[in-house]
Amino acid sequence: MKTLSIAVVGSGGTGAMTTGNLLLEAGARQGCYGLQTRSVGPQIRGGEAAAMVRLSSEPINCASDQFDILVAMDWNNVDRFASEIPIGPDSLIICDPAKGEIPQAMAKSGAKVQELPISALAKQVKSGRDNMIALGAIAEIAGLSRESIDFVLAKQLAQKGEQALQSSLESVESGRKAAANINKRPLPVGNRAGGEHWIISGNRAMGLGAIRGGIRFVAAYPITPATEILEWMAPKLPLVGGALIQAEDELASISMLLGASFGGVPSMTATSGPGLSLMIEGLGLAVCSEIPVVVVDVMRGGPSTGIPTTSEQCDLNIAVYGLHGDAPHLVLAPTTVTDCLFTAQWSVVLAEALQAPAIVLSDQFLGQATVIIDQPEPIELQARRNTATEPGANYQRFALTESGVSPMAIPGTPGGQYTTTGLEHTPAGTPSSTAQNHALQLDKRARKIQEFDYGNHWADIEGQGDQAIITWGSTTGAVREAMARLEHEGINNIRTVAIRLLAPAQPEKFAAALAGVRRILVIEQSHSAQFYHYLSAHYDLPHEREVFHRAGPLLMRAGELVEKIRSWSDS
Amino acid sequence: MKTLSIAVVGSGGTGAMTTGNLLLEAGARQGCYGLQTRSVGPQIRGGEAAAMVRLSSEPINCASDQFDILVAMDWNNVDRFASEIPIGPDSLIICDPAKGEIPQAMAKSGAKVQELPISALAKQVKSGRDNMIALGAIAEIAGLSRESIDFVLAKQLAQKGEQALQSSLESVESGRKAAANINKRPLPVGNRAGGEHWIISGNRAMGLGAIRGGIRFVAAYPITPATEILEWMAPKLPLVGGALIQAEDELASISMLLGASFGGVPSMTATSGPGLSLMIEGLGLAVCSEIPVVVVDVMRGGPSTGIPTTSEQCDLNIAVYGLHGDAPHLVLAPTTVTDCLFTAQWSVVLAEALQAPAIVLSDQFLGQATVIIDQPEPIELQARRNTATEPGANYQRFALTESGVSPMAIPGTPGGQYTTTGLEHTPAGTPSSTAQNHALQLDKRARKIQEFDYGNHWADIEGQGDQAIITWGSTTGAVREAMARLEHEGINNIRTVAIRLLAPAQPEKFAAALAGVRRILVIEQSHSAQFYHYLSAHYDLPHEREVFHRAGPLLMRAGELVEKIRSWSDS
Amino acid sequence: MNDTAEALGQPVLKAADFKSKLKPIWCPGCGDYSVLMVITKALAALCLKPENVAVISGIGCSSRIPAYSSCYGFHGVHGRALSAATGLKVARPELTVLCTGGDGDGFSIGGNHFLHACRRNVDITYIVMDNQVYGMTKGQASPTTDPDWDSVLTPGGSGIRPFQPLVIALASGANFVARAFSGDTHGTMEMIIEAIKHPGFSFVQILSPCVTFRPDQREWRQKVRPAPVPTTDDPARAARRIMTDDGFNLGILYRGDRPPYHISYRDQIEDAASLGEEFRI
Amino acid sequence: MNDTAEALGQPVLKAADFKSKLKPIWCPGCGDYSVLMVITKALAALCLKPENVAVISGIGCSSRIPAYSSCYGFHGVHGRALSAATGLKVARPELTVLCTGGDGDGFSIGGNHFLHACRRNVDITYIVMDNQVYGMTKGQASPTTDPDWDSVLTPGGSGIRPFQPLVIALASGANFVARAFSGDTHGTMEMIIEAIKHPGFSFVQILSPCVTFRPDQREWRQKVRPAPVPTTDDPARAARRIMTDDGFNLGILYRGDRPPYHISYRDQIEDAASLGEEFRI
Ligand SMILES: Cc1ncc(C[n+]2csc(CCOP(=O)(O)OP(=O)(O)O)c2C)c(N)n1
Ligand SMILES: Cc1ncc(C[n+]2csc(CCOP(=O)(O)OP(=O)(O)O)c2C)c(N)n1
Ligand code: SF4
Ligand code: SF4
Ligand SMILES: [Mg+2]
Ligand SMILES: [Mg+2]
Repeated sequence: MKTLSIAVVGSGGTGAMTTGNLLLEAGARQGCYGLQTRSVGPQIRGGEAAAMVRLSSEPINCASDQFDILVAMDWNNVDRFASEIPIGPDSLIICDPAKGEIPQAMAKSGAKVQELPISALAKQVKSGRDNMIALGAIAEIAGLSRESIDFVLAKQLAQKGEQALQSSLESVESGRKAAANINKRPLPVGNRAGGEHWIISGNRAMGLGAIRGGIRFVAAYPITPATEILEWMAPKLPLVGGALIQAEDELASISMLLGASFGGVPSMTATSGPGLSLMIEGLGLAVCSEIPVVVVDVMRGGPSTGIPTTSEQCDLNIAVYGLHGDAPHLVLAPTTVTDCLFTAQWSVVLAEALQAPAIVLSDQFLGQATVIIDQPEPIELQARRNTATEPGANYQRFALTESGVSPMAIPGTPGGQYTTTGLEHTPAGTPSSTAQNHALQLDKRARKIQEFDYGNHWADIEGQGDQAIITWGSTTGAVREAMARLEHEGINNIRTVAIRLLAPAQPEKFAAALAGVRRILVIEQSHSAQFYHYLSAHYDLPHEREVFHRAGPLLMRAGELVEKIRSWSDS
Repeated sequence: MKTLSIAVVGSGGTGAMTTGNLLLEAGARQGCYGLQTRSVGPQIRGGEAAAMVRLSSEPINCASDQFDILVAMDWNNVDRFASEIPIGPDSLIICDPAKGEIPQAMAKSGAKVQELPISALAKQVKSGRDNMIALGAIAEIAGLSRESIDFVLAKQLAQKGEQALQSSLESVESGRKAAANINKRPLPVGNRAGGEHWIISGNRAMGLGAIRGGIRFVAAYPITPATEILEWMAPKLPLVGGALIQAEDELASISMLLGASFGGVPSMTATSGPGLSLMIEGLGLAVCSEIPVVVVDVMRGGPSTGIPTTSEQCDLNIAVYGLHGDAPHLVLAPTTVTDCLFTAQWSVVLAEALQAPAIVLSDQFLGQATVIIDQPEPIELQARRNTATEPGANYQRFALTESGVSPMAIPGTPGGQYTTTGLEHTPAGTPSSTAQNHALQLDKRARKIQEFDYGNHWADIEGQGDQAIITWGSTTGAVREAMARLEHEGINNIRTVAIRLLAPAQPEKFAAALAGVRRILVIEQSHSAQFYHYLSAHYDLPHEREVFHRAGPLLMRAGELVEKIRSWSDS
Repeated sequence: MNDTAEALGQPVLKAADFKSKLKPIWCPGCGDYSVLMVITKALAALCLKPENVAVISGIGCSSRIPAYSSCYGFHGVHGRALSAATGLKVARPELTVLCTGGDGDGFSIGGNHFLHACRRNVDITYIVMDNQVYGMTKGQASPTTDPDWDSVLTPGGSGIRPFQPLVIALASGANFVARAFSGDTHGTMEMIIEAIKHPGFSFVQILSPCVTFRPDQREWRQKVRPAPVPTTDDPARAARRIMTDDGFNLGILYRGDRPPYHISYRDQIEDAASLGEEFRI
Repeated sequence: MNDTAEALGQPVLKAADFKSKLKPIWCPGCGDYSVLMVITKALAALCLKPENVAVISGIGCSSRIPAYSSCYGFHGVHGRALSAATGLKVARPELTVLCTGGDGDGFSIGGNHFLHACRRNVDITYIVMDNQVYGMTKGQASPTTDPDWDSVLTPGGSGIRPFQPLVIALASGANFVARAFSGDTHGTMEMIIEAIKHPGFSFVQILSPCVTFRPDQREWRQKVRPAPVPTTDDPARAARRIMTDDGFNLGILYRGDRPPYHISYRDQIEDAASLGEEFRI
């Protein structure tokens, strides 16, 4: 796999993000796959910002170990990005000499430095902008064609009028010219097979998957980094006969979902850790009253308010164990940005089929990264709730069925009236405090979750060998890339298991997936190794086991995992 | 150990509870130890009620396997208590023939039945009451002296006037006379050594321990079965310079605690599962901002609203894992009613010492049972927070100390001003999103909890042998009684470990406690075996292990554990 | 509301048809018995069918009402009834949605949802059985309790000014505001009928005595009276009146005509699969 | 409040002494800069010492204020600032406790605590920077936003009647109610000084423009005016006035004299150890 990684930084609204977006789209037009992430300082607006674009010949799912090109329009507070934008002697720094010294954190990398009078050049163009000069320079160095840049600029500036487009095009040209003598760092030649391609963020993929799965009601309260899911869905839901309510808080949003889903309408919300904390009581009610709901948690650095704009796999505990009482439910996690689409859709289907809450653990990286991918195949999964369409005289809402799932009468259905409740109850739903009814209903609720056949989607299993890496969520991308590199090195006796269905545990399938495996390495991005402990509690792990874990906000990189796995593996 | 177990049942305000209270106190006067629990039907007032009193020659901590005497003033809905009041052929049922047939659930026990015209007798006494007739009959059969009954009645009816006392005494006499010919079931001879004795419930012991530990601020919202903790503390706190606020909800109560404790005042609340669910976000803030608070969760049947008036060990998961992000904190649990006093006091001390939230897991049984015990020794544990009394110019609230605990400046202290925050931060408390500060503060918060020396209180370890029972909380009482019986049978190769400090895990101490142990049996009252899974996640358990677990609301009984342990043990 | 039995020419149901077979757990003499009866009468009088009505509640003695009706019921967690009712009504606008509960459920833990339900004006009828106490948890002060009412948890009284539900409802934009007394069954029934018929959020406070923990409330029967002035549609005037009355004036005290929360369901529904088109490069 | 520097004869502090060294994260031109300045001026004018003042907030742009002051600060979670402030003030009555935040923090997620803080009347000063938007999360409608304000999350507007903070405060029993404009620094400072001095719960709504997500609010400067009538002590009159004004009358609009929340600390303090005596048989 060939890749080219470019970071564009600048402060005070210089438009680094725009440059990043345009680069990604232009790369896409030239047949590249790609991934873009962003990072910003604490200022609400106009602070330092970094757009990090990685273009590649094959689909990619993690950030690069090292950047090929770093373009700095200025250096204000840019040292804060030093750890997020690793550079080395092979890297190229392009910067404006008028903007001062290269910060020590960057300079010490030994990267080749190429000065470019970015803002002076911009001033020469009417309404010229630094970030367009930068775009031109990068286009020149990376070999992005005039055709693609023109196209993406025209699209981007469609609303802004001919004048804006003109000055951008001129700036780009000026940037190109200024960079003409810099050594080229050519774009990887895209391997994309024919067919259509998409450019999409994980948060949008999540919204799309949810609607495709059947979600027609959303109630939510804005929170970083989940808001884009909601903002994408808001105008879409009415188009498919659904609705979105902005609730007064998360206590209200989860309760609104319960009301709507009690009414038969598949319902969802999206939030992050602090919001999930406030939904815990409502989720317990969903378990007891067997009302399906989907809650997407786009994880960010924790605990508490934590680091809202960054990524961490730190809400596994609360998602799996956070409810009071014995409260079986579903927890799922997409493994890649693209997989947000599938996992969202599958989660809706499972929640509806099992009449239980499903928590979907995305994270800030998966949610806010934008990728170029092959257009996903349509997924044939549709929510189908077991409803009592003609409830008889002896209808019992919580009847003790073999599967544990009982037909649910939907308001409006004559003869199906019952009262749902968070109190323990008889099969008919009458509150009951006897040990017998408690045991029967606890058994039923556990049974339906535990004995359902989740098929092959519970995990993605790759490779062969008597050693295995176990991982989940956004770390999967880095693990996969590391494994590909190791295979290149000749290490090919390691399996990878990326678990998508976190709860309920699937001990039998896991045992089958690990048949013949002697030792495992668990990889996750959590300070206290939540995933490792969860696995230890619910799976029969080989005695020889190890965990490689650390906190966010730095993303897991394939490079660090290659090191780790190489030294761990005994091949 | 000799015991006598008596259940008194009746409906419509017949006063079964009063009879139970009086029996317990009268037994206490005659040198018995004892334990009383109660059970009620769903009616808010005037429904069926059962008082269950167990008197014994030695301290006891669990309900009896079988009742010796069941006195039924009537049989309305009393079958609901059948499983809570196990009786057998050796038991004696005393009932009023005017109140109809003995329900099948009771009759099939084969218990001896003795009819007594309870309400007819009561009518013969001016303002006579059924429950006093019942008291007299039981007193006669159990050999409770006139002196003790007179004493407890006089105390009980002090407010109600001479007339009420007179008619009660007459009723008791009439009950005695009517029961004169019934075979005696004598009171166990009390083994109480000299010294003072107490009669106390777990909820009150919890309140007392908390105040003794140093709590001076309480904010809370009423909830069954925790309210009595608060109701006991409300008038006491002002006496020691403290205050209690009834908050508008649990979100407010936890936040009020944080404010008060930020102000330097040790603070606590008490709640049950649903309330704890609502405190999760606040607890996360306590972790991140390092503000000590104590939250007592008196567990009840779950999930959701569940079965509010019953007991279950089902909130271990939420207590240990419920917070989002990596959020190290303390979780403790008293093992007996008496131990509520110690564990509350210790929890306050630990929370204050570690500047972290402590969740204390009591349950409905521990909280609402009333016991007769030896007067507890005063406990020499006082809250001592590490405060910055003379913060220098470079004062840093979250300084990276070796222990992980940093001196806390209390508002009012000149020069100590800082802003506490739920955002990740630098040692000074300035919000920071860097990986470095995040790692440093995560390490610090984990370190202070993990590396503190908790001494011997982390668990109660009893017995010898190469097998071990591991348990926690209210199940401990039944385990201990079962072990005592098994020892009597000659089984003496089993250790018991009752864990008081649930989080952080103490793997080294645990390993030492289990040195030489080949196999373990975990015992708990949870449908999904939460404790067993928690142990599996955080301890190195012997490969040969088993869990005996079931849901509430039926209390664990020594008898069922004797069976289980006998068959499990290979001695 | 249009799909009534009468409109469809079906046999009209009686109040008893709106009651379930469950025996209430309430204390003998509790005001909530009358409220239950009145609700069933109102539903019968409106010619509704139980399957088209949903009764949503939280936790408390009063919150037990749903299961005692023969309608669809939702007995949720403490304080969140209005949110669940909102979700249900927005998702299923053709249902008649009643929300019921107590003063603790609605104004203490649930206060925020009350504010926002009034503003949002979704077409729900909210019936609060106000007994100025937490009955279910055995007698603590609620937001509407007088400051000097002694309780075990707040010895000598809470010392806090009572919450004025009707004033808050008005200040938050409720569209229909009434005060009833559970002992006045006929008047209460009429108010509930009007409340259900009124578009948007309607709020009915029913003084409903707790005979067990507030035996003093037996006096309410003597204190209540019909409001001496007719219903107004001026919120400021209504607020002034309620802020200065003694809490015992019964009747519909305000009726406005703010349009209810708009739910924008498109008639032309797109194929969900096609929503992905925008991501194509 | 008695332990002021002046009373102790110590050098009086300047406004700048109440500012920390942190650079605010706010956008250039944000109204909150003025509010920060005004608060520091008010504290200096009151001759308070930073160590005796605590500033409590939740989450939002406006909620960042505590760390920009040199007082003790508490930057808690979203919506719970008033509860934390209540706990602190009741536990430590000798401190001066300010609570600061935004319209989302205070009236959306925090609405319930607002109601109950007004009722409870603990001696706190609550300052809300109302910009009718969620700034921190990049521009969603808040409770005070006009119903037709278009946003990405609520396309075409929320359609919901705005929350009227001052009316709700009055209806809930707030003791001191004022409206200020961040651009009017002198007037705002005087209101804050009065609010801090007033015993019990004082509420100051400051119209504080969000230049980034509500550029239209630059017009506020032209719209605001001093309230044409003097402060009243009649809550019903105040409510009527505020319910009918256009939201741009500035000033102390109500000042009552309800006694603040009583905190009963006994002077004679018992030995905690002796509390067990009652359990002796
Ligand atoms: C989260 C939570 N906190 C507390 C409780 C305990 N609780 C149950 S009902 C209730 C108050 C009920 O008062 P009200 O709503 O006035 O109803 P009433 O019983 O008086 O009719 C409380 C505090 C609970 N169930 N859930
Ligand atoms: C529980 C929770 N939900 C949501 C958020 C996200 N959030 C942060 S600030 C904010 C709104 C802030 O609006 P406002 O209080 O008006 O402050 P402003 O930024 O406008 O000053 C939201 C929704 C959060 N931090 N916590
Ligand atoms: S406690 Fe009060 S409110 Fe509850 S059922 Fe009894 S009388 Fe009614
Ligand atoms: S987003 Fe608005 S409120 Fe936030 S700092 Fe910028 S201008 Fe101020
Ligand atoms: Mg009530
Ligand atoms: Mg705002």
